[in-house]
Amino acid sequence: MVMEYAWLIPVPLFIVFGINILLNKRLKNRTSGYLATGAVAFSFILSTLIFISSLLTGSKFHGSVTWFQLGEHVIKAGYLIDPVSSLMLLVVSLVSFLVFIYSLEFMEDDRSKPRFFGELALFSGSMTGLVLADNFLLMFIFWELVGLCSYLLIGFWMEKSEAASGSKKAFLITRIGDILMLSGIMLMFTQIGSFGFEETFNSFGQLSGDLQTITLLLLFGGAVGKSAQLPLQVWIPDAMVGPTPVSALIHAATMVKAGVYLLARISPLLSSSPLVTSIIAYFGILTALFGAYSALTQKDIKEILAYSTISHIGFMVFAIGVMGYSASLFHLFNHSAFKALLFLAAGVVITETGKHDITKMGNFWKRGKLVPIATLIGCLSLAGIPPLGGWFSKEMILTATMQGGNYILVSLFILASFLSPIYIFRWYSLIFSTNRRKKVGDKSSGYLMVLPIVALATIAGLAGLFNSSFNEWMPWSLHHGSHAILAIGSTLVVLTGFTLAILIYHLKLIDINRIKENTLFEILHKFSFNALYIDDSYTKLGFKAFSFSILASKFDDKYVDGVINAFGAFGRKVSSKSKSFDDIGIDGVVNGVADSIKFSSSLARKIQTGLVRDYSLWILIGTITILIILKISGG
Amino acid sequence: MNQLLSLLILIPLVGGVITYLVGRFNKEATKYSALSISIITGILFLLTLTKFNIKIGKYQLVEEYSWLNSIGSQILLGIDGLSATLVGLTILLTIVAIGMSWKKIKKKKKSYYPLLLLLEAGLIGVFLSLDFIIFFIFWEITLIPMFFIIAIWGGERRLYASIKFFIYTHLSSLFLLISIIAIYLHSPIQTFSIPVLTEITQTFSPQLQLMIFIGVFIGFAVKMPIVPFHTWLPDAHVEAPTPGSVMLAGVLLKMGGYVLIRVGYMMLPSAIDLAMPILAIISIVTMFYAGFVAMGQEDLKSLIAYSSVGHMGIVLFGVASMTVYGIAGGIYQMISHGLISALLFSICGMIKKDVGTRKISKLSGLAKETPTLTGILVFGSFAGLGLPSLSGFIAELTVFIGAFSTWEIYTILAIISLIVTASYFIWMLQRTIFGESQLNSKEINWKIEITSLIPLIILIIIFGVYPDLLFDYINPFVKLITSI
Amino acid sequence: MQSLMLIISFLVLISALMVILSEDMVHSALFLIFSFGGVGALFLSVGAQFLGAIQILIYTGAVGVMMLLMIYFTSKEGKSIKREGKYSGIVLVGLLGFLILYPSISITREVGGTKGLTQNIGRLLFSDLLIPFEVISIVLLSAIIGATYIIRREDH
Amino acid sequence: MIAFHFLITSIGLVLIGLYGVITLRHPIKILMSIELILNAANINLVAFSTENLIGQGFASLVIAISAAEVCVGLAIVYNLYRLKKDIDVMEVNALKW
Repeated sequence: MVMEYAWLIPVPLFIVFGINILLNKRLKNRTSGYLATGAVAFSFILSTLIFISSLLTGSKFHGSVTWFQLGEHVIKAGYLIDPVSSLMLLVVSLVSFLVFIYSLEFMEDDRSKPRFFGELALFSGSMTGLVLADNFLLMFIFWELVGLCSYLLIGFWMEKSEAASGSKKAFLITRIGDILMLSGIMLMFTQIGSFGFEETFNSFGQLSGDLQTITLLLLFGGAVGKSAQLPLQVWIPDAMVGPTPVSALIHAATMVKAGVYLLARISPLLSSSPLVTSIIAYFGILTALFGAYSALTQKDIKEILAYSTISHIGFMVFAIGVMGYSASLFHLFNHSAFKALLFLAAGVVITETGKHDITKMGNFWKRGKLVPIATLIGCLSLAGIPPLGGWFSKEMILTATMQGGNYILVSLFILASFLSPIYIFRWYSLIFSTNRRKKVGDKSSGYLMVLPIVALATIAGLAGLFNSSFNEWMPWSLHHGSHAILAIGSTLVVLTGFTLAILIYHLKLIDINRIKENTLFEILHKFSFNALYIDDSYTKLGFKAFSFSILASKFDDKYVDGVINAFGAFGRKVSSKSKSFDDIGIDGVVNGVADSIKFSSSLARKIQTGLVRDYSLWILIGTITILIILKISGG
Repeated sequence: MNQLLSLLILIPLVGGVITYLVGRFNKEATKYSALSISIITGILFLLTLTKFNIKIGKYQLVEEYSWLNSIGSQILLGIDGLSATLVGLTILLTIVAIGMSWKKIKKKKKSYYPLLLLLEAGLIGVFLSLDFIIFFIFWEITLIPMFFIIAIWGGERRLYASIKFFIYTHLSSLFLLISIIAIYLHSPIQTFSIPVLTEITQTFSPQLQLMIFIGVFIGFAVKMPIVPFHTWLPDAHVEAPTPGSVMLAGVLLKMGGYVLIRVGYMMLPSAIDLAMPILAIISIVTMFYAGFVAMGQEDLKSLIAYSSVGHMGIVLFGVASMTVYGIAGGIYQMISHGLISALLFSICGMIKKDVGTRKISKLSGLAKETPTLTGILVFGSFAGLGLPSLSGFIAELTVFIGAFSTWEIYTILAIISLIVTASYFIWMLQRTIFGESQLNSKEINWKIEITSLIPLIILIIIFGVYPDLLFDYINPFVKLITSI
Repeated sequence: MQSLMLIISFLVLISALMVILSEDMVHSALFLIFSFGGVGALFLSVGAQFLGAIQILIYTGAVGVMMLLMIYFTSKEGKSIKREGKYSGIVLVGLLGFLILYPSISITREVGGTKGLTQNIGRLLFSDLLIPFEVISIVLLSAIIGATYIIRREDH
Repeated sequence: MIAFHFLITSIGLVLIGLYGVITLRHPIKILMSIELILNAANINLVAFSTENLIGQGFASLVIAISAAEVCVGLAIVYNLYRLKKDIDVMEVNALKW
């Protein structure tokens, strides 16, 4: 059975990472790329086989070996294949494979190609490892490795200072989430005594209610960090300084999905705690709204997509929160396809124009129709226009929400999905629509960059066909309820947004500048453009932490060390006082004895003339003395 | 062949003399002599490990020679899980330190290498001796070579740093001595044997144990070091030569941890029981404080030195939790920190030689200048901040799991300190490796040095991926001492 | 006899003093020989015939001649070098003389009596004093060899 | 015969000899002074050997010793002269600490 060999998926990727890093300079630039692509192709084929066999048989597989022993407990390491993980494996390896092919051309002129492909391979390997892991500890290890890769790849162009600060921010912010998650894992371990998913699920019910809630919230904290939910979303826009394939692979299609994957993994636990799920739902929907709202006014071609990513992952988390697990995963699949597609397309645009600001772009429609049409499919899917994949997953989420019966959530969801088409068609129109004043770049991209985009467009376009079979295959069933009216209504809302965007940005029938003159809109615009100033306040906080650290180090130098030095100085003073006492008193006695001996010996030394004659003189004197003494004492 | 342990001490000791004699004829030959002697010690240690039964937590391969019978002291050597790991670390890091000195130490070679071997002998002696008198003798012996290594081969303020180091650590060991004497005086049997006294001290009243523990605490708190007894460490590290820093951070700090477990935990459990909350607070303060101070450092080396302080705080935290996990994790952390800090200090020394400065603000663009060193620096930093799959993570995980069952709030605080740790490492990386370079590096051939670092890198990864390699030694020991 | 001996004693002391005081080395050597001779006479006066004979033979003959010979070898001018601490020497020696003389002035013993014939002394030397005698012979032998060794020339 | 003048002679010789040893600077003269002291001893030995001949026998041994002594002493003096060309005992202070 092919599932037994699932552990092989990350292995070639790690090996390629090792080769690329160790043989860095000795490796030819091209060879490194082909090696990595070959490895990821292998993982892709294996993952596809596993996916197909899982889809056909619906079976699970769990293999494990003893890892290490901790006190009484034996910790095992293993891999778990079930529909959720096989779907994730497919998504990860598919997107990786396409992005690797794309990168072959995109990174052609870069001198550090071996490093790039090595780190990318490490990322893909860790991500597949994360998906395969059968316990929390192993998952956390890969979880952090994924974070490390994200750090390394955002900072890939090391001489840029934005790269430095962006990568730092990404790592530290996700680290906060990771720490929360680690706390959760450890809390769970101390109660249950195992890291394994299955053991945990079996005995989680024995914990007290409060402990359950705390543990689940801590785990959700990990997901918040990795999946860029409020309030830890600030790192994603800054992460866009990395190379575009990296943005496509890590910050849109795979890594940020890890949080959603984690939540889907612990879904058996979540369903027992309504408090936690509702918290998750509110976090998700607020993030979705925030992302969509912030995406409305951005200018950077990749930042819009970044905020859009935040927004859509918010949808997924929200879906988890309303227990629409399969809806969430279906949206995850769709989003991976269309968001990777959009990023790769943005990469093409950036290479060809050399610009990042979409207000200075235009006329892209003219350069070959393949990329614009593929991008259009991606945008339509993102916007949730029927009958594309995005529409289906959105409808599934809506159905799940309706089952929960919370109308606040429903209305918020509809509001968020109203904003999606507006920002994405603003993006599309400003780049692709005809505009005489703007120039198109003079470079053109080769087939290696176009092919992945077309492939992704195909997937995004056809994904919707599988929605019902997907629903059945997933372990959680989601009943299509009788909410047809609501479904039609929400679709109409989305279409309204779509029309509005077309009217404003493509046909330019509504003048956007006139709207901006309104004070209310101006304020809204400002807030949107600055993403509610969350990032700025964090930066200020960071500066405070830094100035605190400077203060602390000064404190250490001045006071802690100062106390010691003061003791030292005091000791010196005492010692100098006591030294004088010592010199005169104690030392005086000792020295006095020594000096007197020295003096007398210097006298005695004078006797030692070396002349036998003188010695005889002393013998004489001695004899005389003895005789005198005898005389006196003898009477 | 039951003299393995005494041979482990004697070979570096005699080897040091031989190396000195060799140095009188040929200065260049000293390093070869020192290297071969340290490798022979390593081989002997491996031989010892084959004789060592990992299933038993007790002292093994015990050697006994009569010595100061009049006061009940004798030469008693033994090895258990704790000392085996620490002796292994000592031997490995000595080899690394010799590798790091290979080209850098240019003056007075003929006295440098013997001092290094004397240091090794002293450290092995500390970890192997089971009698307080010889333990204390070895404990003090280690100060002497370290003092000279800092004072002769150190940086600009080496005299200040070496004297501060010496006075500080010497004073603290006096407190330890007072405690040892107190134990001796209160024991009904006239003996200095640690195994015998361990059983006797258990019966002491908690108040008495606490009094004794205060002396022991000062002894290890300075050595480890724990805030606020840490200020000697950055000075000593900044001024010490690279191999000196490697030995200082890698092994000398572990003596504190060793005493904490061997004397503090094993002999005075009721005292630790009483002092547990205070110890926890102290260690958490240490972690946070060291983290924030490290963030504010300008000098790369003192940043790493402060990170050592933070890492050793985790050891105290683990042991103070008094659980199997906490103590096992503490020991794991000692080994892991030994490897990581040795790596970081070595890299730091090489960077300083390469680009001529250690100031973080001047180091930007390092990646362009020295890609290999940068790679190792990044690796070391991530190992330092506890990246999973590297050894530091397993240690921290185990410590925190152990602590969770004792305290919950404290542990969460301690875990939060990991964010501080991560932030100062990452922020250091941001300022050093990224950006445009304004440096002009010399082309230095680092083959020997990097080769000597490879074992460290491999071990950090192996201990992170397959922890049983170490836990096999640690677990039986910890189980034994916690079952008392 | 008694008065003759007193005169001889007086002459011995005078010549001994002259040994010390005379500037000329040769003079002092001659005074020394004279003083030895006087002592020999004193020996004879108490009946120590053998000793009196070897006193004259060895001292006045051998030792005195050797001294003269050495004086001719060493000092070209034959003048002795100045003395040091004349007066403090006199004081010290006078003090010692007083201290010794004071108790011995009252001794009124008879001296002499036994005849120191050659055959008596010979018998004594080969019976009671045999071991000292043999030791002395070895000492003499080694002294001769030693002296020869000391004054040999390096270049030969 | 009364011992008085023997005593006077021997004491006188000892004192004169001692005086010579401590004040003179010429080695041969010092040797002469030593011979005087030895003679003084001999006078006493001979004069007071009344009961038996041991004293006289001893005196003969002393004479032999003094002959040996003079022999070695003069050899030393001659050597000294050859080495230093100056036979002032003040210069021969190799024994000085």
